[in-house]
Amino acid sequence: AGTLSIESWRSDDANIWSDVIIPAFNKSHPDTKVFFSPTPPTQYNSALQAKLQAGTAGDLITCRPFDTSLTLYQNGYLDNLNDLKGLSEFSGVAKSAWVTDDGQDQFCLPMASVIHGFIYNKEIFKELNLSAPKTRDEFFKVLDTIKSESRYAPLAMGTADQWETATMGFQNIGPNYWKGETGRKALLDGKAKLTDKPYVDTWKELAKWKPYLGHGFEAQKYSDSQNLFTLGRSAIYPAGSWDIQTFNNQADFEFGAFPPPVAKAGDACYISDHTDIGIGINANSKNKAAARELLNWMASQEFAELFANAVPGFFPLSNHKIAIKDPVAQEFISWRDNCESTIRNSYQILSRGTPNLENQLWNVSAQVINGTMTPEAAAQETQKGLEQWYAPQQ
Amino acid sequence: MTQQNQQDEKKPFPWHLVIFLAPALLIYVTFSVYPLLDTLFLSLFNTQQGESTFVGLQNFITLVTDDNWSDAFWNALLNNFKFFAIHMLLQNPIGLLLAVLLSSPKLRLSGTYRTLIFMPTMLSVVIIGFVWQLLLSPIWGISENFLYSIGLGQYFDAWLGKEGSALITLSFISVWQFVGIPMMLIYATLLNIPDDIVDASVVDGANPLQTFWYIKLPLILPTIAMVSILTFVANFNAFELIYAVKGALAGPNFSTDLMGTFFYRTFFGFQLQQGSASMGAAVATLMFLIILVGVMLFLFFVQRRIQRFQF
Amino acid sequence: MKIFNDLLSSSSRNVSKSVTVHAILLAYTVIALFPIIVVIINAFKTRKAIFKDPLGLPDSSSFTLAGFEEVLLRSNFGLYSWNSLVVTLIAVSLVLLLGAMAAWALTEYKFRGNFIVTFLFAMGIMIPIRLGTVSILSLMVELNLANTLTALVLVYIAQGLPLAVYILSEFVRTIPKELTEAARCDAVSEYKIFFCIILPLLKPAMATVAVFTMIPIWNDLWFPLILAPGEETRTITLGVQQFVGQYVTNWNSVLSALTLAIVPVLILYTIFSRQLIRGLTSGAVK
Amino acid sequence: MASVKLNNIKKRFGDVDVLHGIDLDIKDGEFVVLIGESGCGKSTLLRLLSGLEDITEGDLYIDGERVNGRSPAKRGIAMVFQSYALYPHMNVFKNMAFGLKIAGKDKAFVDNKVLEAAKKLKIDHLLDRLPRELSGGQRQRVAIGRAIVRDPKVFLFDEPLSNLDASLRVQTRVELGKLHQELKATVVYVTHDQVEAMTLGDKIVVMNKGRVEQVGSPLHLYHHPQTQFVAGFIGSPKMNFLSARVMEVGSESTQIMLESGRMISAAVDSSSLEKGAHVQLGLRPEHMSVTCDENTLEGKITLVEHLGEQSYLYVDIQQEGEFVLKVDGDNQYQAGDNVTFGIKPNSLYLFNHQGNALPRVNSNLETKPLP
Amino acid sequence: MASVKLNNIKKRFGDVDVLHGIDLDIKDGEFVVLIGESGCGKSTLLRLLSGLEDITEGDLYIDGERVNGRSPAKRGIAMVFQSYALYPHMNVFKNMAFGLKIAGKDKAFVDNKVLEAAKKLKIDHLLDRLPRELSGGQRQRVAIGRAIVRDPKVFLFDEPLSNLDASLRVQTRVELGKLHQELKATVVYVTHDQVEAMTLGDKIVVMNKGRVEQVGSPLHLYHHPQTQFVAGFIGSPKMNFLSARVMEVGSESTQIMLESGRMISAAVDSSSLEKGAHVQLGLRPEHMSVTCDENTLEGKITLVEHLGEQSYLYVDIQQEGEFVLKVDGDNQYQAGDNVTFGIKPNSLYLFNHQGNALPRVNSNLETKPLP
Ligand SMILES: Nc1ncnc2c1ncn2[C@@H]1O[C@H](COP(=O)(O)OP(=O)(O)OP(=O)(O)O)[C@@H](O)[C@H]1O
Ligand SMILES: Nc1ncnc2c1ncn2[C@@H]1O[C@H](COP(=O)(O)OP(=O)(O)OP(=O)(O)O)[C@@H](O)[C@H]1O
Ligand SMILES: [Mg+2]
Ligand SMILES: [Mg+2]
Repeated sequence: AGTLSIESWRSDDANIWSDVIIPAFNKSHPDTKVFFSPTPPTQYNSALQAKLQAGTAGDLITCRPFDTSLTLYQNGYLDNLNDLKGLSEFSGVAKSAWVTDDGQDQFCLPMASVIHGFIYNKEIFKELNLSAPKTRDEFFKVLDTIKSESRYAPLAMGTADQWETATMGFQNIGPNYWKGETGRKALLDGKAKLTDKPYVDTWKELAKWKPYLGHGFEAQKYSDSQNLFTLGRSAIYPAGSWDIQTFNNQADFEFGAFPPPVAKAGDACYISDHTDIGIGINANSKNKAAARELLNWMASQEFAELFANAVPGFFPLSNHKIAIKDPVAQEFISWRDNCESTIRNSYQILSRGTPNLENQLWNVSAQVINGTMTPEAAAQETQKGLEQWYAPQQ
Repeated sequence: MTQQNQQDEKKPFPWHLVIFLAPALLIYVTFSVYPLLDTLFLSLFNTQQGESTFVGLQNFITLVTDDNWSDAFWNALLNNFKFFAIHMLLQNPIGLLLAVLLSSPKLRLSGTYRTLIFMPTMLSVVIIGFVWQLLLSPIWGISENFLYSIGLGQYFDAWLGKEGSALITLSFISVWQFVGIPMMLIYATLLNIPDDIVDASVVDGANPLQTFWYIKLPLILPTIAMVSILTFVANFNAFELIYAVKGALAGPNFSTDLMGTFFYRTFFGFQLQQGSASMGAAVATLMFLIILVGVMLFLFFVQRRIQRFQF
Repeated sequence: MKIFNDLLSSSSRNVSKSVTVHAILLAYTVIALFPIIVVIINAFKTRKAIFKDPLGLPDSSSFTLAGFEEVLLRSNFGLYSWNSLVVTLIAVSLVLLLGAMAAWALTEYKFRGNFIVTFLFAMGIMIPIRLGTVSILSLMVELNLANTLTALVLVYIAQGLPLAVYILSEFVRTIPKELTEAARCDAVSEYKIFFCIILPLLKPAMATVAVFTMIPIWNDLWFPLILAPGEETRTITLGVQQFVGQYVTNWNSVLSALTLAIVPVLILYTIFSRQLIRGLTSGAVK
Repeated sequence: MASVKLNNIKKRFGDVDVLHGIDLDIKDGEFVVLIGESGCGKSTLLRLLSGLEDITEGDLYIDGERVNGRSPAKRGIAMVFQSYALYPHMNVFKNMAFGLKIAGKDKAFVDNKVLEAAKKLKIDHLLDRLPRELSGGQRQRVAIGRAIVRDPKVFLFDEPLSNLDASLRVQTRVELGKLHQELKATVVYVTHDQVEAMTLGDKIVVMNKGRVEQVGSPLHLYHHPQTQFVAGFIGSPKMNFLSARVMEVGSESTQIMLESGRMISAAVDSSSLEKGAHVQLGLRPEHMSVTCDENTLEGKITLVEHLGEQSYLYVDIQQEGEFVLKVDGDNQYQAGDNVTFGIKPNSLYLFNHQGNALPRVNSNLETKPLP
Repeated sequence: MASVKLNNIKKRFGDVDVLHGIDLDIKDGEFVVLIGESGCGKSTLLRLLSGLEDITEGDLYIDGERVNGRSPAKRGIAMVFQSYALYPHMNVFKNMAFGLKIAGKDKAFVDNKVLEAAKKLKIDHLLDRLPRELSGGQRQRVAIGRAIVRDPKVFLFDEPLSNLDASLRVQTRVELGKLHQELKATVVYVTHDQVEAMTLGDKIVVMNKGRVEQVGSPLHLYHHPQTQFVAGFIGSPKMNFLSARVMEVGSESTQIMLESGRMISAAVDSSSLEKGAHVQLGLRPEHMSVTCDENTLEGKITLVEHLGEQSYLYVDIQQEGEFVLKVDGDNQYQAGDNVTFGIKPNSLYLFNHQGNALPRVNSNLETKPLP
């Protein structure tokens, strides 16, 4: 009973919530009114922070993974969810993004993950007689072909927004270099350094992308990249699975996806399957009972299926078996079967101090692609930053 | 007090003063002065996990000495000075030129020009930022094609994306947007110069250029000074345009970071970086001090020497 | 022949001079308007056409109102505009009224604390109120005003007052003292002096203040986001920003939204613009 | 209408004494003109009367009541300002009606009052105009009208004509004079134009540096100035002054020697002086004549101003300085001519070195000091 | 110094004809005063002379050279503005030196020139002051100084004294007159104050609605106004006008009948009129006398203005209207008294219904029409 409002950065999903998800919830819980009130992603953190401090935030808080939400929990803005029934539907890995460092307290319910890879324009590939590359060599050969034999920009990515280079570049192809979770854990434990070969190599590959990017990529923003691709002017798009939805709406050609290429055919592959969205309860909510009911429902099979199909590209984290209808989304999720999943290596713990590793990664990755910084320098700078405050690395 | 004065009728308490002043003062103090003081006060504390401890000037020391902070701080400050310098060199002279042209006697359509040129000033940065990104976008190619059409195509570049040119380009955009303000203010002053004085200089044999240089310019100097100080304050508070175009990280490689964006990142955090109210407050306090010192220096060294003229 | 010479010498000089003046002004006007025009013409074109020929006018094949439909359908543009209008108009009116009252009190009456209050307002011109956001927000929550337009109005009044008081004070000084003295001799109360005599005379000054106050309020993104982000209280700038964020790849919708957002400002501006120059030329902001 | 009494009124602005103790009696219905140089405190005194400025010391009575601390509104005065101070956003009618409306009078009464005053001032056809649509003279009349409608006890005028051009000033001055006769109002009128003072005032108060120099009827001041200051102030063109020494003291006649050594006899009682005392000789331009052969002076004409019916001769007298002479308009003088003129002994004034006038003997005009 | 010749000069602003063809000859060194009502085109004519405004039609010659299209700087003129138009940011020295500096004169020359002019105008102690630190009269002199230093061929003055107060105006007027005698400059001087015009001008040009009404020496205009407009304009107080009809036409004497039926005889040649024609009778206040018993009129005094040595009587004459009379200062008239006064036939003016003056017979004054 009562009303609930949900804070979220997913403004794109507003229609889906109001048209699909909330009506479905209301079928079983007719007297709870739910409002989905999103804030644009870039302003979400600061606006939420301010609203929590002032006590005006909604009852349910969409959780960014790891430290952002952990701080909220530590500052007492989020409720402890340890006794929430629905949590049992999720694996430890899925929950790991929203527990305290000691693993004791859970403060958000996992909602969805996103997977990185490459989306390509099937028509262009057909026109140039290309097929999806499996190895890095093939990948660059494909890029070369496109560059030399057509007017299309081989890769649709820009460095203006910076985060694309870190997220769709570094975190996309990196796991194949640092062997997914193994490398990520080693970094956390202080056993590996960012100046180690896998990381430098990742940046080296990024540096090689430069010639294949579109004209003036330095000023190209995320939306420009999307437009370049959907307007058919670019062949390959380093993607996050969430882009599928946009492309479905806007591209009038068929597109497919391939995972980050490996060094040699047959090598073990790793994908970034990042726990991206969780949802928690505002500690100051006046309607916690209803909020918990909603969370429990969000742990259900029904929700998982609704969500996964309404928002293709966001993959449910619960243990339910669900069928995904969108072919490209299906392609993405199918990689989970062959490759090892990992999450972005800067998200857990490592972006807790000053300087902030994630911000640094954005900055240096963009610079590496721009050619204003060497891969080695990028490695050194980030490693130095980490060493300043992170004890295991000192 | 003489005896006579005691017989005087008592002056009633000036209630009207209270009624005139109180509403404005109440709202202003409550919603501006108090929050600002509250925030500046925060800069003397260290807030961690909801608990704050008094640390004196430690935050400021960190800000200007600790490499992690000071690099960003000095970078932002330096950028801000560049930003300001470009405005002074471009916005105000262009404003001056336009104002002078607009005020030429018997100019037809001057009202129309004035209104149209002031238009960009009215628009929000959401619009401005978006439009200019489109125009300068290499993908859309408007600027590029334009440059090619006048034979300068080879000079085109992704200006907004290059470390060397991003700040300058943003400054230009800002100049484009705000040139209307100095133009209007100077124009108004020019209109206030009596025709007689200009006529007198014509009779004295001055040509239009000399009339401008010897007569009009000295007379609008106070306005130019005021415009400069407004520019200074506005530039050191600037935030929105950078934020709208380049985001809070003010890329590439912080080349467009200004005090405003630096404050924003520090105070509210960004992406995975946690906001720090106390460090943010320290940045805010420094911004305030810089502006204050700037204004004081200006008042002391410049304003004192410039006289306003009554006509 | 002589007359002809005279005509040439004086008039042709004037003509060539005025041609130059017009040429420069026209050129700058084009620079000022070009981006806006690009937005507007492309708002009426299909997404493909926008890319193919960004500077072309919409023709029968490329003309579309889809963008506008999308905007009006997918977002509550009417409501947003209404909210913006309400907030801006109320805030600006109150800034004008309260600012004029304060300016009048500060310039007309001698009293202890006059300097301090004047100084306090002057400081407000230099410090962006945004630095105090968090305190403002908690204050609004305590007053139960969070997510209301009232909160915005209050903050905007606080934000606009310093400049208004400054400009209006300068104007009040230009009003001849005799006017108020004549009224005092006429047994007019201080309130009536202000409302019946001073306020009407401040009109041109108010137009100036109105424009300078209105621009930042109408265009503000920040406080709507923090203080009143709810759907019901969303302002048009925030609405457009979110719309742009959400439909960032759908350029003709975005451009339509931008176009729609430009219109109200222009209307407001034209209302004040005639008074603006009168205001500027008759007082303070010189 | 009312009488006004000032009792040792002083005014200090901060550290500056502006008025040093003014005593003045103004009778009911009297037209009193305050005259004096710029900055002598005329306006300040008027503002003290009106209550716009606080009295530092002394007592002010209007109609016998002490009004020192009273607000302007309650003193029953009306003031007309030099700049007219018309409310620029109100039309003539509203300007005139404003005070009455504020006082809560009913509409019929207000309309009636305003119309009556407007008719009296011949501005009833202008009632709909805004002040900026009026000429200077019309504005002036509106300002007076605004004062009249309130039936004040005392009218205060601060240089009401000084913003008008020459011919309008003359015309309005005449109208003001008639209006006063009609209204029989008590008026205090500030000006620094001596013609206005002479023509309008029942009584003229000559002020000098915050003090009253002399009070009297216009003609009395003209004929019997008590000080050199007053003598120089009243009369146009200005009285000529020459330095001289007393050669022969007498109570009926005095012999004086000018700087050039010329001897002049004056019908002045110099018994208070000693022989050899320095004095100033005062000579009005209109009291010298080129046909008179007593007390002659001669000099060279530097400039002739023809005003039609009369002319002014500016004469340079060797060793004495410049002299102005009023002569008939039908003269044939030209600049450069030499001229000799005589002075009648009984049209001479003498001032001692403190600037006080010596008593004139047998002055051909006896005027009442006060009306 | 130079002569100036205006040949059928016309000026049109847009659709509005402001000057309808002005012909004027100004001799070298002459002081010409333009006088006329507000808006009659005086300033416009001056601005045409200066070159600040383009001439629509006609020819302007300075020193025999046609200068129509020439810029102000090249005409060799200097102009003094009503508002003085001093450069507010320059001190007195710089104000005066500006024109010379612009002309590229060397420093010693400039210093010399400025100092010389400043001494002449007695402002050499003010050279460091800014205009706002000067009194009105001092500003006025600086403005003149600025004109002098440039040794212009022609000085143009546009109401240079109208911003000064009464006594300063008289004083400055005298100084200006002397300055002209000293410089022997050609001067064109605009004013609407007839006293200034009379006292300063060698030649007065009376303008009316964009046309020249009459040109002549001051006394000639005073005694022989060609039109009623000029007659009313020259002389102070203004000439009195009465409506009348011609009863007896004559070339030596004319009998007219006033509205009240009184008969008056005038020494005017009315042979151009017919019996019964409507005329206006003009009478100067100073030409009537209470002792004369010819042509008497009588009325009731409404106001007496005492100016000291003379007084004005404002007399209401039944059926004729108001009349002003100038009498000696030692009169005893009071408002309310009845007065009878007579008019000498040869001090009368008659104007026909077009406002043109009829020739006066035996006028007791012969003046040269032009100096
Ligand atoms: N508010 C004030 N504060 C300080 N001094 C003042 C003030 N008002 C007037 N004074 C001074 O008092 C003196 C008298 O001024 P007041 O205005 O009465 O002169 P005034 O006789 O009216 O002169 P004017 O003929 O120029 O109007 C002047 O010296 C003036 O500077
Ligand atoms: N620039 C102009 N445009 C249009 N009309 C003008 C202009 N300048 C003057 N006039 C008109 O020309 C006429 C004469 O103006 P001018 O200034 O010469 O009068 P004036 O005799 O100098 O009057 P005043 O005594 O008031 O100074 C007026 O009717 C005026 O309105
Ligand atoms: Mg005064
Ligand atoms: Mg004029």
